[in-house]
Amino acid sequence: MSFYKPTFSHPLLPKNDVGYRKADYEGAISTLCAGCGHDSISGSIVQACYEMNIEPHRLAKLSGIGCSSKTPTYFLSNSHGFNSVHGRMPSVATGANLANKHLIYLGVSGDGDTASIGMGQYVHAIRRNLNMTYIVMNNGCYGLTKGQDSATADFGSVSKAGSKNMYQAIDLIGLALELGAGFVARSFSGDKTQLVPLIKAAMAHPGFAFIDVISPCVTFNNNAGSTKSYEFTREYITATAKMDFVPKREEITVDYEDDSSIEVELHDGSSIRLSKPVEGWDPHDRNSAMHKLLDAKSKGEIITGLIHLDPHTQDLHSILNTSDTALNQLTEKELTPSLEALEEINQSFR
Amino acid sequence: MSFYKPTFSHPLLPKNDVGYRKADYEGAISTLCAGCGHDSISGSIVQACYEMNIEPHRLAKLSGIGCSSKTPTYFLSNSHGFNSVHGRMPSVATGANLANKHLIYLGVSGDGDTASIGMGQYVHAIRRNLNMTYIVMNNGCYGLTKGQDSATADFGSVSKAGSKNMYQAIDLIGLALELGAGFVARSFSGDKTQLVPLIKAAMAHPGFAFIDVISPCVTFNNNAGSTKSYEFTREYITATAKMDFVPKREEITVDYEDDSSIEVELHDGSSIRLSKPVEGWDPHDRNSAMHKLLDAKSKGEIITGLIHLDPHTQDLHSILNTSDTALNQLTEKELTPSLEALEEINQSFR
Amino acid sequence: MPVGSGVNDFVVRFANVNGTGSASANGIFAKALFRMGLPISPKNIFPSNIQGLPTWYEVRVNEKGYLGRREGIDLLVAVNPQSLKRDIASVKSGGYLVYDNSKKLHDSFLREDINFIGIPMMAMCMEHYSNPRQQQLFKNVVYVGALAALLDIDMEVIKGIISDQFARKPKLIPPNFEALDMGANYVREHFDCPLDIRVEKRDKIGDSIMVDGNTATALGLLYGGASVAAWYPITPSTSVAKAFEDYSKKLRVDPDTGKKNVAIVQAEDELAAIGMVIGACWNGARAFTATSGAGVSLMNEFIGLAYFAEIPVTLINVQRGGPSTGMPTRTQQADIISSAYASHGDTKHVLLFPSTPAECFEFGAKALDLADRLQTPVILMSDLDIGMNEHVSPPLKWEKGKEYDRGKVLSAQDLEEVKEFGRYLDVDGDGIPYRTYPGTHPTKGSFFTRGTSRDEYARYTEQGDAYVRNVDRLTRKFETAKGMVPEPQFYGKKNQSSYGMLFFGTTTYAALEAMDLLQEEGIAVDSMRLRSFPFNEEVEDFIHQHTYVFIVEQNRDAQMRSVLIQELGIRPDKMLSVLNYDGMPITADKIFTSVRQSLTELNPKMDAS
Amino acid sequence: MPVGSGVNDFVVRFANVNGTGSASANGIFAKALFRMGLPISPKNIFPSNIQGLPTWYEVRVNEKGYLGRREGIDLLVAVNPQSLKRDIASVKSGGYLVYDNSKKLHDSFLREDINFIGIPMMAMCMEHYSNPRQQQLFKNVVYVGALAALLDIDMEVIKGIISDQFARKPKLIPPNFEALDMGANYVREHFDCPLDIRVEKRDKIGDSIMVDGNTATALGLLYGGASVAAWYPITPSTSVAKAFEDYSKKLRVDPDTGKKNVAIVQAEDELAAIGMVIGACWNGARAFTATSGAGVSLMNEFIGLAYFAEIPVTLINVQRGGPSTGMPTRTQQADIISSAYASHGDTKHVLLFPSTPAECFEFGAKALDLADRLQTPVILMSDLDIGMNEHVSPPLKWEKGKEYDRGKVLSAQDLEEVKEFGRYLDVDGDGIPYRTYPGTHPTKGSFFTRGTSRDEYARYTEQGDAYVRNVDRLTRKFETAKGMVPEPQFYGKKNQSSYGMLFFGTTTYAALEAMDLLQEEGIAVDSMRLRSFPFNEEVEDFIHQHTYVFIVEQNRDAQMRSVLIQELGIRPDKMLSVLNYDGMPITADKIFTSVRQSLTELNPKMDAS
Ligand SMILES: Cc1ncc(C[n+]2csc(CCOP(=O)(O)OP(=O)(O)O)c2C)c(N)n1
Ligand SMILES: Cc1ncc(C[n+]2csc(CCOP(=O)(O)OP(=O)(O)O)c2C)c(N)n1
Ligand code: SF4
Ligand code: SF4
Ligand SMILES: [Mg+2]
Ligand SMILES: [Mg+2]
Repeated sequence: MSFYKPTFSHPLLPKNDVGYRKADYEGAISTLCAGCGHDSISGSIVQACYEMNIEPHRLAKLSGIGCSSKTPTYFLSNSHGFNSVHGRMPSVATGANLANKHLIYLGVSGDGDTASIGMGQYVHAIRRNLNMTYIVMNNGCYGLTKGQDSATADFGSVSKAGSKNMYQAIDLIGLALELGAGFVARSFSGDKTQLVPLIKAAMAHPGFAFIDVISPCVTFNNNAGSTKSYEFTREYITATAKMDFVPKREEITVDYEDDSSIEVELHDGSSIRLSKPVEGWDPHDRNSAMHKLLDAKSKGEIITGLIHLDPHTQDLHSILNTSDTALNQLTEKELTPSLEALEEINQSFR
Repeated sequence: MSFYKPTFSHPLLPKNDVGYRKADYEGAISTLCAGCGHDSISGSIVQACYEMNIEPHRLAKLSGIGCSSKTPTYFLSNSHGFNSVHGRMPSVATGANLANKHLIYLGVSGDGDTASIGMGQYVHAIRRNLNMTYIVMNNGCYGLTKGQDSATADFGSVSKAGSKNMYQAIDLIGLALELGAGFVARSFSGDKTQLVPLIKAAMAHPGFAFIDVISPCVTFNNNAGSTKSYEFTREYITATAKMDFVPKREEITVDYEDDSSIEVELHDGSSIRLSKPVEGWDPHDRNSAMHKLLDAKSKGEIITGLIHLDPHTQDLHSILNTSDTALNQLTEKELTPSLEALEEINQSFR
Repeated sequence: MPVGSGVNDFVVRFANVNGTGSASANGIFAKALFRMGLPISPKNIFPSNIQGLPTWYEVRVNEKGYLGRREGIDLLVAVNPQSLKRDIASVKSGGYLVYDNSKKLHDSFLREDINFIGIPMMAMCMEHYSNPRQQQLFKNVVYVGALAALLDIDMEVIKGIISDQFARKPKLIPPNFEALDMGANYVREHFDCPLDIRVEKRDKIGDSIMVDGNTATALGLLYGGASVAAWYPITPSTSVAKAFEDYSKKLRVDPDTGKKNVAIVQAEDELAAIGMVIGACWNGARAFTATSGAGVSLMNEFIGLAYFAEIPVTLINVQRGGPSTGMPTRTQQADIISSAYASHGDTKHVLLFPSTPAECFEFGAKALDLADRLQTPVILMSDLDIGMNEHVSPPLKWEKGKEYDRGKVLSAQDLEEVKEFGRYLDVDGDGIPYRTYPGTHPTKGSFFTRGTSRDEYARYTEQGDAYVRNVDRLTRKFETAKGMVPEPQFYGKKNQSSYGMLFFGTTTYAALEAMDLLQEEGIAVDSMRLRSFPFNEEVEDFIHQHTYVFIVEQNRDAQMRSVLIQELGIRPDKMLSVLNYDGMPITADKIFTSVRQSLTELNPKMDAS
Repeated sequence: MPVGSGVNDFVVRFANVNGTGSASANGIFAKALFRMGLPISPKNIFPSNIQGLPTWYEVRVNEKGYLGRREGIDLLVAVNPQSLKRDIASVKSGGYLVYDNSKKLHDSFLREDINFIGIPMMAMCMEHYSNPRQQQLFKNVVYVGALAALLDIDMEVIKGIISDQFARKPKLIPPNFEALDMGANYVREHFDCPLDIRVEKRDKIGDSIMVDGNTATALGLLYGGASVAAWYPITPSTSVAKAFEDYSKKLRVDPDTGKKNVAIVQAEDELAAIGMVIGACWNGARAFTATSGAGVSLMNEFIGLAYFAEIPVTLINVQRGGPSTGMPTRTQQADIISSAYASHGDTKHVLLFPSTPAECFEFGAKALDLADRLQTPVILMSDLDIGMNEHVSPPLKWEKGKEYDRGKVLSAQDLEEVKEFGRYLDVDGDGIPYRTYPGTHPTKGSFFTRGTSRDEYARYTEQGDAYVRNVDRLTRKFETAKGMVPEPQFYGKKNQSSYGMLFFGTTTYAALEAMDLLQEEGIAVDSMRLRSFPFNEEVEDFIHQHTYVFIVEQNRDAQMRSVLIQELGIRPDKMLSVLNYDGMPITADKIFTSVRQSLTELNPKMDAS
């Protein structure tokens, strides 16, 4: 059952530039376990959309199947949502995006949904540079089916039942980089200050933006020995840089905390400011991102934050050179060729 | 139709150590196009098996669907073969391998079969470190369905019809490295001297061994502008090293061509000798392999030969700790628990 | 003014919150009645979520041995505020509500026509136990104790069960006992116990066991010799693989080497799972996969390959509410057409329909034999009700020295002796060809397996006549299957009436009870339980011997009826449907009323039989 | 002693090697007869490979307009040594063999009862053309020239076709003409031309066109307003997507911006393809995918989602020989059950059965309308025969000013006005709910789409009653569909006989011819061509009005018969099957004989009707 909150929100709460209150971005009451990392991520999504001044109906939220994939019910109840089938969110998002290039597409998936059954679609959504934000709520297990190891479970990670995972983990970030994704980031459900600006930047990025968010499963994978627990994550987490998202128009007044910080201008004029970047890392340079990832792994660190960003990629619509009008807005006038054309065609068959 | 060659082969032709002549490793007459790269690869497979002294019936050959996947009919007619369904060879090979750990498993696939519909199974076969040799006959197109671009077609490569491919290519080698495959190599159908020892080494490797073989489609993708044509490949090909496979027992008499050459001992005592390795590359070091791959790409080179080798990985059977006897050899004796056990079980349900 | 249905015949329902440990307490309650020699049927009615949502556990006690679900709750244990209002409304007039009165009930919740039994469960636990988790857990034990007193359950039996369960953690036994007594004592002090609905020891169980079908299926596969299992998690089939793995840890370890005589792989999805099974069976192992509707849909292409290339496959389909993701935690029998004819082109598959855990065990092993013998996919059609709920069942039986039927497989020796080997030659005229495993013989018996058309010697061909010979042989093989699959079961004397009732799987319990209800009304109906597809002759005969046949099934589109009509060429107008598809197991009442209904329509004078 | 069937009534077969450019020459031959006003039916019989294997092209000429395949080859053009022996054997006694005698025929190949027409094709070309590729290509043109003389084809017509074809490469025209004349002159010198089998100009074609069904389907989708196409290559459906793309390049480009009013994506597999279609249709575009059996099997899970979540989907299923990879280059109608009931759980899908290219065009657009109107998957059931072979057909027609039926979609305006919006409310009682596209209205009309059970307001629920209301509405919706799908077509006067014949799709040609053959034997049979599923009332009436109904279909298991019986509750014994499933299109003879056969069995006295 979905339980609906009274949408009434206190009139005195502030509205954003497009006239919505934060409550307008919330969803039904979550039915996830108390303390589930996924709920915090939902919170960050609400926060980001509110701050980004997104009109809820201009965003479409899609997901697969899993506890993570349930979350779209728990945020943005004024947006159309689509809880598709297990592992197939990317293809449904692709079709939706093709039909209307003018909406914002937010895809939510789980590590089982993406790294196992959904691997093929994940890889090919990246290859097509689909303009969407793709968030994996990564808990290293199959929550909804009661905690089996997923393909992102680290080698040696101990399950609640006490068994050691003997398979190598699939690193979705590493894959995204190898496949040439234009926006690649990792975060932690417990780190809103990092996650919110990442989500905003991802939505501003005009192409495939991937965020792998470590999101502990308190019920099945938060035990000692698990490498996806709150405790383990907090202990080994490290960031590429402190990141701020600076929307377009907003004047840059804040003065740099240190001269090493990097400013990345995005397509729509907004920008990302990265202060205190780890050295030897250049967000623009895919190879340096790969190296950072590799040596973080070798050090046993979980590197988070923006990993790689190429603001100038060509998304699927520009590859296909589709009309500026959304395809779902076209009518007989644009779509049905003339009767003359048909007569010519018939003639060519005689 | 499969056309069967007279298996009669001249009695004077030499036999290998296990008593087979080269002809015993051949298959039905190929029905592929004259000049198809795939046929040359079949030839290399025949040569490798003959030289490796493999008893044909101790090898199982599996494939998906495609011109490439047809080739198992054209080699090793004394081996059991399985032409499964499109993109699913890895799962069928996994099951076959689980049933009998004592056979050699040779999987053949195409770039469409593996990089598109088969992506998920390819990734997970690597993750499980399935003990098999996995050869992709990579022509950058869908040969059997008349030449559509595949996911390995390079950005900008021009099809026979004259259209430019606007999607980023998926590099199966890059993926294999990212996913931690223990044996990763690339070759060219036209380069038997390199391919034959690679196949031998791959079969000797006790884990997942991947060989991406560029194999031009003469009918649909051998035109000017194609980056998978014979001409283009020959022009931009470069090798990590000259490689020899030295079977176990065989004494090493050949003296090193140069002191830089590297000797890699394999699990079964056989070894690989790499002479004139490109500098800055260490086959044991995954990262150095990744770098080599990246800068070859940036230079527009097609790097071939052994790319990475870790002889000491744990294959699926050792992960699962299965019995030394092949599972398909077990009988009621080992498989059916006692009646006493059953009575205990019943009791536990009362 | 207590009502209820009296001694050893009532329904108790527990309304809990998912993830609060109530399951184990409720299980203890059920087990206790079982150990008192009473036939019971527990049903778990749970949400598709992990924690925090309403979940119900229902136990029907019935001395006569009716194990189907029954509507009407005699006593409800309400410990979930979320669903309290609905729960109270669900109690049958004159029934009882046991609830936690630590907080006072809102007046609007009160009902005149039922009896409220308030117990300060939380309060008691707060004062008795320090840590919150314990407080929550023992609250469940408290109400079990209370029920013991209210329903006159033998406290020693309950304590025995607890002692068994905590044998490894004896420290936990005393506090559990205390909780039990707290509950019992409280109700003894405040209400007159026992109630009019109560239990009395009987000996109605004999050597029966109480177990869920998935565990039994897993054990059948284990005893049947499955050595490779590939699966992907999905409710309600997950516990088949889980049980197979758990028991394998004990029963499939080589005592000398400590190595495993089994390989279990959690696949990346269902396509891979069945692909692995196909590969393993092609290579001579016995293998299975377990899934539910969505998984079977994904396996469609591979199922067609196994059918056409003739590779044994054992597929466990634990059906749930469809279509699509549907009602993942509810039960249906709605995958019959999609399983019987799975995959494109002309295909038909062998189906088995177990109705008790004992039969799940038997058919689990049988499926492996049939798959090997027929070299084709065999689908065991279980469902959520039998798969995940515990059922009273005859014990699991394995015939001493029983051998597997590995079917027509040629050894190296055989290959030396046979004049000629053709993988798809119909040597015996039964449509079943001979096969060889890879690696059998250095020079003889190798062949090429493919999903494309081929001749008798496994050579690819596009010749229409060769194709026709091959698929006609497959039809012949399916005919042969009719004589090998489990025959139907009949109840009572055969052919007493011109009306027949046909049912299968989990509708059996309710159907048998309905027969008696009809009998009481003077309506005689013969009954047959279908156990497999293709339908063997007895099924055909039964239908022909009756003027009208009622087909009881749990789907919207009367799928089994359709398959019967088209496969046996039955006149549709004699086939009457009794359907239930709301996700809950069908009740005898529902069958009874709908049968009587159609009978009155058929002959208004209501002269049945 | 020439025999053959005389003027404007014969079958010519070309035996070529795949990949040698014979296709275009053979096409010219067929086109020439067509332009001479003669009804013809060309069939391509090709291998599942790209180059080097035997491939055949068969053209039946029939002045009466019978366009089905006919057994018996009157003249065979043999240019493939590989298959020569079999080809010679296939010629009907008294028929002709045109062959390349550059090399002498082996005596063992000779036959007394047919006429050998040897032409030194290769020799001629060697001496006339320098480069090998040309030598090979023009060899094909040489035999076309020879046929022109032998069959009395108007050489001007042929040259006209060539001139049209090489309009853009005029240099190629003269050498082609030379080749033609070489062939013609040679046979004129060495044999007396024309033969007894020959053609005469007629006016039997009117404004008909000659085109393959896949091209027509693609054009129907283009005119019908499909703006998103997602597909994965598979024979025989690939040319649907290919044609859609080719025509889009001309007809879907914005003249001002040069941008495309269409998005076409080659997906990574069929699951992704239909997923994209579902996403696009959910978001308000008209989208389709085209595939064949294996693809439909892979789409099973998604098809169930679209059915249950009520999302329009247009799916083109170009059927080929199954099961599994089966006979990828042969034709069948064997996906009827697997398409009608695709996916697990209770599901039913709308099917359309076109029988001419004109109807492929009409139904291509119709499918998009029905999908939007019914908010469910609509499957256009084409097959390899109609899809990939050229057929003489009425021209493609589009009604001026025709508007799309976008179904029940609420605009922002509507949302302002409606009292209440519930995605799954049955407002109109026809079972079809209203929907909104994402982005329509800032505060109204948003809803959540899912494959799980839900209430009328698209809220997730596990309540059995809500589930039942929902799936019963889906049943109602399917009832509504009966009134919307294309009605059957009848031929000749209705109800002349107690025998009816029912057929659909590509069996139509042969069926109509068979009707005449039966008529000639004094056997009157009424006929109906089925055009859609669910079956509308006329279908039901037709069956009820006849004592026996013959169902002609191209599959082993009489799938359409099964669906008719179970959906309409027909007595199976009155439904007689005429089956053909060897991968070749059925012939009138086959239907004729099997009908007469069963009639004699039915009433030995053979008093038909
Ligand atoms: C085709 C199919 N197979 C299996 C399932 C069962 N299933 C539901 S959720 C899930 C995995 C969820 O794991 P993940 O994506 O990591 O989400 P989480 O619950 O961990 O957030 C599975 C296997 C399904 N719904 N559909
Ligand atoms: C499920 C399914 N979809 C599509 C096809 C059609 N098909 C046959 S081969 C092929 C692609 C072959 O490409 P590749 O694997 O690169 O092999 P190649 O022919 O290029 O060697 C496709 C799409 C199929 N057989 N099965
Ligand atoms: S099971 Fe795990 S992932 Fe699912 S809701 Fe509970 S905590 Fe979250
Ligand atoms: S089409 Fe291409 S890949 Fe296929 S056989 Fe011919 S050359 Fe080889
Ligand atoms: Mg997870
Ligand atoms: Mg290819």
